[in-house]
Amino acid sequence: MSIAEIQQGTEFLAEERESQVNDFAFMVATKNGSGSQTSNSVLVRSLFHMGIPVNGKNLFPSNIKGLPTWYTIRVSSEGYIARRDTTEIAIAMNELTAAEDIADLPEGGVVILPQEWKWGRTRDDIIWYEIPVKETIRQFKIPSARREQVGNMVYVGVVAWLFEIPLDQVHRALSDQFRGKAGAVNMNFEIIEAAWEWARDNLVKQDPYRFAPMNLTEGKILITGNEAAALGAIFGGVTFASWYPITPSTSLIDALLGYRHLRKDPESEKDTVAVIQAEDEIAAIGMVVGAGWAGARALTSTSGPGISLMSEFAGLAYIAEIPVVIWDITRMGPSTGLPTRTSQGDILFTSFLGHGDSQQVVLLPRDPDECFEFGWKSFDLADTLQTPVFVLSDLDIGMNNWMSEPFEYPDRPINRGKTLDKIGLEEFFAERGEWYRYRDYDKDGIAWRTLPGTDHPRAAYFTRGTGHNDKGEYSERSDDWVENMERLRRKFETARTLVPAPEIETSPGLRIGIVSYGSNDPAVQEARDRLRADGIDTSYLRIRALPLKPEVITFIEQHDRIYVVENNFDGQMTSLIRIDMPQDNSHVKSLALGDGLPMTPRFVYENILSMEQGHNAQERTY
Amino acid sequence: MSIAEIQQGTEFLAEERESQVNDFAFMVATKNGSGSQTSNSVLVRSLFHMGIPVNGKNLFPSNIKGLPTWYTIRVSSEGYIARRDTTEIAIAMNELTAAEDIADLPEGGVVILPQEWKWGRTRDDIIWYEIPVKETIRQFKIPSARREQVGNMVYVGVVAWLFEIPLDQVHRALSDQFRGKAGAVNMNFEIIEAAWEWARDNLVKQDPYRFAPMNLTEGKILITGNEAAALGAIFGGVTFASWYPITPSTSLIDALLGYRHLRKDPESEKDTVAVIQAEDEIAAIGMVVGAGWAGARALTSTSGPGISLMSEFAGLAYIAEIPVVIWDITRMGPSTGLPTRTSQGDILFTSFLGHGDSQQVVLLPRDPDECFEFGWKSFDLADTLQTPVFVLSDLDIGMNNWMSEPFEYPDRPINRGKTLDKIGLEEFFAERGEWYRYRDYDKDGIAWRTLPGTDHPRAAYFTRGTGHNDKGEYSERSDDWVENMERLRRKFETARTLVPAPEIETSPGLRIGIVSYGSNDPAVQEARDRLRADGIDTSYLRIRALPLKPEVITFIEQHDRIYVVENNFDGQMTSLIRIDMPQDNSHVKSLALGDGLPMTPRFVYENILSMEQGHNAQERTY
Amino acid sequence: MPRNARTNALGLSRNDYRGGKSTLCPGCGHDSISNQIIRIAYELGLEQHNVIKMSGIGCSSKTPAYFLGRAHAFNAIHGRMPSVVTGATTVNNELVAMGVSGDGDTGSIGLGQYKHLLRRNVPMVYIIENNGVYGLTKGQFSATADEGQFLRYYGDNDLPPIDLALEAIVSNCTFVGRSFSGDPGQVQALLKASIAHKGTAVLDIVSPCVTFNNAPDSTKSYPYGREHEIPLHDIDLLAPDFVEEREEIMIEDYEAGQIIDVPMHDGTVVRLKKTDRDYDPRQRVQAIQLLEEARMDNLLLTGLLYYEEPRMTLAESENLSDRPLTQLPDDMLRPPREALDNLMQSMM
Amino acid sequence: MPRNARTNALGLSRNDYRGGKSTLCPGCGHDSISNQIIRIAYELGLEQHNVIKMSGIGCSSKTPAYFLGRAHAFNAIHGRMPSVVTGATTVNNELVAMGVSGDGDTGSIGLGQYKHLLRRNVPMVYIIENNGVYGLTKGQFSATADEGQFLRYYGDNDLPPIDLALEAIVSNCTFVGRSFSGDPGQVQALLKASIAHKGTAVLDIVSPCVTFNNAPDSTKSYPYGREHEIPLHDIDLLAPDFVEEREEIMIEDYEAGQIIDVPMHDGTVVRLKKTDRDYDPRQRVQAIQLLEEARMDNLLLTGLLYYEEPRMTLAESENLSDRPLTQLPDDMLRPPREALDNLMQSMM
Ligand SMILES: Cc1ncc(C[n+]2csc(CCOP(=O)(O)OP(=O)(O)O)c2C)c(N)n1
Ligand SMILES: Cc1ncc(C[n+]2csc(CCOP(=O)(O)OP(=O)(O)O)c2C)c(N)n1
Ligand code: SF4
Ligand code: SF4
Ligand SMILES: [Mg+2]
Ligand SMILES: [Mg+2]
Repeated sequence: MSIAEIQQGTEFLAEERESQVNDFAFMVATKNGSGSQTSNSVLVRSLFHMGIPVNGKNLFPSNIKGLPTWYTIRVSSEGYIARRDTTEIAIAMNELTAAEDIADLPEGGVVILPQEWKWGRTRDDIIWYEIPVKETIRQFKIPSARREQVGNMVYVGVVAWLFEIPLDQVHRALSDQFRGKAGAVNMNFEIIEAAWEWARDNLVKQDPYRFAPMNLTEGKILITGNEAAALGAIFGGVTFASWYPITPSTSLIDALLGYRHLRKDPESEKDTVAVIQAEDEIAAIGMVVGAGWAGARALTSTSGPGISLMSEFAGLAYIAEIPVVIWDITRMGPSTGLPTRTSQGDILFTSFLGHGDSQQVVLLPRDPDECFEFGWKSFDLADTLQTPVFVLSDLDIGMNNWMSEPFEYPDRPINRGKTLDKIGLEEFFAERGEWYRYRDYDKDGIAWRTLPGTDHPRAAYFTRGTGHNDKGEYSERSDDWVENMERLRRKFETARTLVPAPEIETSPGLRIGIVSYGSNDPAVQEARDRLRADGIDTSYLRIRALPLKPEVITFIEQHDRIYVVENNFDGQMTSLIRIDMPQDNSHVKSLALGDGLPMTPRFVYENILSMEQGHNAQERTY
Repeated sequence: MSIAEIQQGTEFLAEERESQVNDFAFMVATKNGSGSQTSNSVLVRSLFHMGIPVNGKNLFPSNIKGLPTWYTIRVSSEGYIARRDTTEIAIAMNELTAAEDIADLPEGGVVILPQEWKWGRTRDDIIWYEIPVKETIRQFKIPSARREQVGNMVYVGVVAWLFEIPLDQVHRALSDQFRGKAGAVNMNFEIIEAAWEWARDNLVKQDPYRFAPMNLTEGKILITGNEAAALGAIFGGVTFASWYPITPSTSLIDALLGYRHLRKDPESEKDTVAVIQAEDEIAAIGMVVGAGWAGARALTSTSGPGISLMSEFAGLAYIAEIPVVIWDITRMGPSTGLPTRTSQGDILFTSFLGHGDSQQVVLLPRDPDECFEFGWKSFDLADTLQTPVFVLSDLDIGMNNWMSEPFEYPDRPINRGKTLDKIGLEEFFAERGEWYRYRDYDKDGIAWRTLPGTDHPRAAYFTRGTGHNDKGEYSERSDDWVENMERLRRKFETARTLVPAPEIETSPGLRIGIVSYGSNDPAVQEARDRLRADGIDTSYLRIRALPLKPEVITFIEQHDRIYVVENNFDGQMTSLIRIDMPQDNSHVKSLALGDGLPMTPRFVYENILSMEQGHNAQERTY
Repeated sequence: MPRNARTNALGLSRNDYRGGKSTLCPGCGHDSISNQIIRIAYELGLEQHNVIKMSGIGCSSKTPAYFLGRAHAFNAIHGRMPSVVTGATTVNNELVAMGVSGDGDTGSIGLGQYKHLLRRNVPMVYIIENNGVYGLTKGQFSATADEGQFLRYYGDNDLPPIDLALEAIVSNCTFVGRSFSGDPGQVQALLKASIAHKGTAVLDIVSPCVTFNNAPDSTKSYPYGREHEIPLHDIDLLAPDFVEEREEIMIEDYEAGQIIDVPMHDGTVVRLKKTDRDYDPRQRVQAIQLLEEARMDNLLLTGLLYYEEPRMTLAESENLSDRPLTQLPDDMLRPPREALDNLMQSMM
Repeated sequence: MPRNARTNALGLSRNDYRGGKSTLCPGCGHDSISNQIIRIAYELGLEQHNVIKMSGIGCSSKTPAYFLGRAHAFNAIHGRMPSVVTGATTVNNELVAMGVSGDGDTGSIGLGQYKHLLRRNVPMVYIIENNGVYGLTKGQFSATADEGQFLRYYGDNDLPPIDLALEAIVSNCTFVGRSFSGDPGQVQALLKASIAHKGTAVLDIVSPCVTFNNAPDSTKSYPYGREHEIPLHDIDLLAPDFVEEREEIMIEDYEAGQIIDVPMHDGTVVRLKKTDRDYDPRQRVQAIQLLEEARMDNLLLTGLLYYEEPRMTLAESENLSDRPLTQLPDDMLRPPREALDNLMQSMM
């Protein structure tokens, strides 16, 4: 596999290969735009329907057609869904990368490749299956436009025979995929069957790998984080979205458009969710700020370059106290970077987004389930706090299909925060004899707002990014400025109490703690199991939001050694922790990956293992 | 004075009033756009020419005409030039703020105000001088357009008589101010003389304050930081500047235009410094990036909102390794904030500017002298490091006149860093048999670059913000990405060795340290003297650049208690220090002001004093 | 409504339409425009609680603080007011949006947003207070500054000015007016007409900066404007009951030298009376030609430069519910539990 | 130069003008344009070391990697190529700048920079590879998409398209061409002429996206282009020695139905031969009218749409030294010690 890794070797894989049934990974190397996505999805769905815990991760290039692309599928009878960086099986369908793809296989691995390449067997420690891709499809009358895509069904059929996926599961997956369009389903299935039959008649099974039905996916769903986020927004009452296309965030908006039908105006059948494609990200957030100010639940979705462009408006929304929700489906930066690779590299920049003294509220979902949850909760939080709420997902969560529990319906009614309508305002006046936009009546830093259009002669106020007093009047007075900043700090402390708490797993006496967040969760969980097997028991704290809750600091203090696992280069969360932690934290080690690929259990496991061994070797003189 | 302070009381002032000759402060309250700037400059220049250490600070509104503005002038026989937040004398020329201006005076203070207001003496613990402003100018035939400005000369004359500024000094200052234009000089001087004579004939000196000639300004100059920065750039070989107007950075570009004549092409008399007004800050930095890439020494100058807008390009320049210099004359944010108030509030945001893993190089000048120095050094540094260099000055340095040593001519030749011209490239090939743009030949993280136009068939390379290998070829490989990021980290560590070292004043055994940077320096220095007088001896470290040098951490470790003095709300430098300091730093206290006004000695002194007293009270159980 | 009435139809006095005290330079053209807004709002009996005042940054952009004190306002960031209005008006289609911008705010930093707002036909009155200069930052050239103009620090302006009215026409804006703040009557007439227009109505109003750009040779100065303004027509606004009922809004044929009646969607009619030249603002190419002529000959042609039957507003082309989205009840904001359950089921 | 010569005047083969292998979709219009650039660069004997290839982000913006491999290149950020070129060409006036952008890059995010670049007359060839769609992000509408066009996820496009050639003319660009990547001959002729032009030369080239926008009813598709392209004239480029010496460059009067010779500053002459219609590209209003007609009737009119005697380039209007600023010797970069001393003295 030519997406070279920074970690060396494949020993980890050999060690961990406990079982050859439902416990291995395979990789499909194809060309981008060749339609292999469909084949791979069919494989994943078939396995999912067989009840086998599965994940599929798409490693695609920033290109529309022709560049190499890889898809890794991992099955795990133990339910592990993290990425594995080495796979036992390579389905090498891209001649340009085949040499590397084959070279990367571990001893005893399996390669499936087209006969017609006449590749020759360049390694004798692996198992070779040459399959007739061209010949198989030649038997069928396929429109030339479809031929390339359909060709990818050949390996589906071969895989089904070799590793024992029942054809009826494949058929069901095909139907899902093509939403029941019989023509497409049949055409593809015919090829799959033909390939399956060819394999049965011509191949001799030599490898030990196979799939066997289980019941571990029952009641679960398979969904991408971006779809989940869109759905969360739909159930959170989104009424306005503006965006500018950018990978990997675009599919969030696509999904929002796709789910808009759930929110039609029952009378007119018209839409109640406006989705506007802006001319760039400055305009996108500008529209969202205007909409949020006017009283909409407004979101935008973007990725790194868009976050940079949104800086100025983010600062305005912060100081003018406008509720908006900003999704950053993080990809690899700086700059255009690797547009189709994942990262957690925007967290430090985003948490201080905008010049001047600003601190932003950030949510950190770990998977589609939390994308759904934060999808609706972010609006309540933004309205409650009257501030931008950033949700930092990433390409891995956003664009890959994840196995997930079905989403839970929101457990509380919509919360619009301290918003006064006409009647509310009248009552407010009756009670307090006054209402000023930025006065801290409740001492929590959050003031009461009105919306444009409120039919009350004293409802209006002036919104601005310049200095103002608590009446909303323009002011350049130092005391007004400082008073306002102090209230915003109070509000930020209120935010600290309101954002989702970290998830903590610990037991008394544990001395080693892992801190992580977001999509690293499966890798960390799996690594902990492996470490436990090696006699290293760990606590685990998963951060779910910024500002950091006091629990995080306490957790760090309570452990002798802390490993902060994150997927960026600089160890940005470690920096954020340090800012909040003047006390000694030299026992905090940053395990930062930042190679553009989803976190792996091996990275976590090996690094912690070796550091812990080093530690033991030093006889606790650390 | 209605620029209310967050610090309370005026006791500090009373305490510190050691002498009433050349040791006090006065304040002129006028309306913006009324021409009082000229009068105030004349006063400052007169005092400067008298040899008395003086500073003048302009506290002006974001408005063109009419809103209140204050100008404070402080003289100090000990050479202190920090802002004092209370003044003994108020020249109250703005009826709208007079009540507050008068109320803010300390007991025994002095107020000078127009007779014609018929204000009445609302306090009996201060000294009142009512002066005939309107009547005095009525004697002269003054074009109506000039009347308002010239009216402000009346208080100059009165001040000259009351506090003993020789009229010839005033005349000289007027000539400086009007660049010798006799008409203007005479017209204004006549008024001043008339006011002086009126004062002599009608006022009875009741207050103890006066100026007396000294020789403490000999050989010094009076200049703003923005002029100094422009001059530094001129001597640093700037060839391209692009900018978008924004207070308080505009005057840097104005000065650059003013000094362009020093750099005419001797043959054609044409300009060698291009100065382009861009359509916004994105375009400004974009042009600078293009120019820097092509081989120019290119700068842009902006303030907070511009920094936000520059985020995306800053990230590109960082990863594409383009030398550019970006001045941020910081004003108060977030957002539009207080456009005419000073701040050090962009430092945290700027040091991570751009999404993804980026870390920027930042210089922190303390005064015009360092603005000049960094004005030229920043180009050498940017060329050497092939990266953006940010210079964070502020409104206080940039727009106020500071007393300064004359600037020193650069002590080393221009350094273009690792730039290969045709011959250089040939030699490089001869020596190493290859040249690749991003290969780390010297293991310092800095690679060799060529410029467009280099007449060599292999000079060209491809510049991009996307992933690339060390040959500059497009690459999405994880190993290439990580290798490049590792090199950039190496480069950042090289930067750490190259940026200006902190200035440290310490002696063995000192247990209390002050850390600060930029324009706070005079306030810190004065506070240290006062603390010393109270028996509290302090060390002092002034940070001059980011990344932080190891000395900073060592200094902090070596002291029992550290006070980080800075002029923002969040204590941003404290955060940056913590990021670099996993070891215990709970002895670091943030003294952050952030009220829009220049740092005062009192803020530093009183806070440290009370904390130290608290500390002593706790008998070192801190 | 008679001008000297004490109160308007809403029972409000003209004072009720004022804002805070202006902090602009005495004589600034912008203040005059604010006054015309106060006047027409009073005369039309605008309901202020439905008005939103939007602006960017600049002296011009400060003015919303000085009129209609009972209306919500948003003084946003430099050059990006268009996007903010787009968001606000899309989620609440009952709001009357009045945007105020400057030539720097719209023509320099904001040009992209301006053009895209026009393309989207966001319903609003977009007032450009055009003084050819950056007032608030003290007198730099803006993108509408005259070619060849000289300013002390910045030397000669060698770049051609951007014509923001021409840009509007090219961007398919359906209502484009130009005026001069020294011609309050025309400003009022255009303001009233623009409020009646459905979609973006652009008013590019020369509004002299007395502090930085009022030299007589500047085309943005009072002296120049007073001498060179050529109104293309007299403008009257006729109330809805004045005209016969019509099923469909249609543009009458133009009879040379006579009167043009342009019916608005709310029933009012804009009546243009010929002055010196025959000009029908309903011809795109002719409008462009006129502006080209104005450019070549340095004329300040004012009036309704271009008008077209309005196309769909953004909210219409997005097929949005007619109710303001900001006022939907909770049960329209959150689909029922079954909707989620069904979806989940389908994904298993 | 005959097409089948093995090497050009510089002794280089056509191969020497290639770049890396394209990674675009087979059949993408952009690849065809890259090929024409390779061809004309070879034919003109361009010195690659003086060429800079500039782009933003998009499929189109990737193409500089696929031609002229010996030229420096800068693939910048999305929509902001104009500012980067402005900086680079201003500090080194010997560079020949070739910019490649997309309709999204220029018309959406980049519209403001595009217009301001044109206003400044930055010397460069500005190629827009216009496919009406965002290719690289997989098929969203761009600002030049047809009104009424339908895309699966995004529904109908109800917004009017931006005409980037019209925008150029309105922004005082002095050389505006339009072409179709399916018409390589014309693309080559326009490319050659645009390189000879002093100042910004815009080429808006319809360049079909075969993956996302090649349906026959799309005006940006191959089928549509092939059927509807109407070249306004045949274009020839005449070498300098072909024409008589002239002291001053001047535009000949147009003789209807004949030939128009447009002399360029480097001595070449662009010869336009009438095809069907009489069209003189040297009349601004006529050019605008033509585009208005094209818009109404959905015509793909190609050729040199507008030409004007070039005005000053940015560097000229800034009165910059004729030497490239990047090549000044150190003693021109730093004034002598006395200069500083004198200044200091004057400030004491
Ligand atoms: C991003 C940003 N850049 C620059 C500024 C500084 N600035 C404030 S107003 C202004 C120009 C205003 O000119 P114009 O829009 O013509 O308004 P006028 O003052 O002339 O009415 C500028 C450049 C800013 N506020 N924000
Ligand atoms: C700031 C920013 N926003 C969004 C993107 C994502 N993006 C990359 S290319 C592109 C559009 C390209 O369209 P176009 O310019 O028409 O080029 P084409 O691919 O059609 O040739 C977008 C939106 C980006 N790279 N940067
Ligand atoms: S500076 Fe000019 S634009 Fe600004 S308020 Fe004064 S006159 Fe008006
Ligand atoms: S997606 Fe379209 S524009 Fe991009 S390479 Fe493919 S055909 Fe060309
Ligand atoms: Mg202006
Ligand atoms: Mg395109």
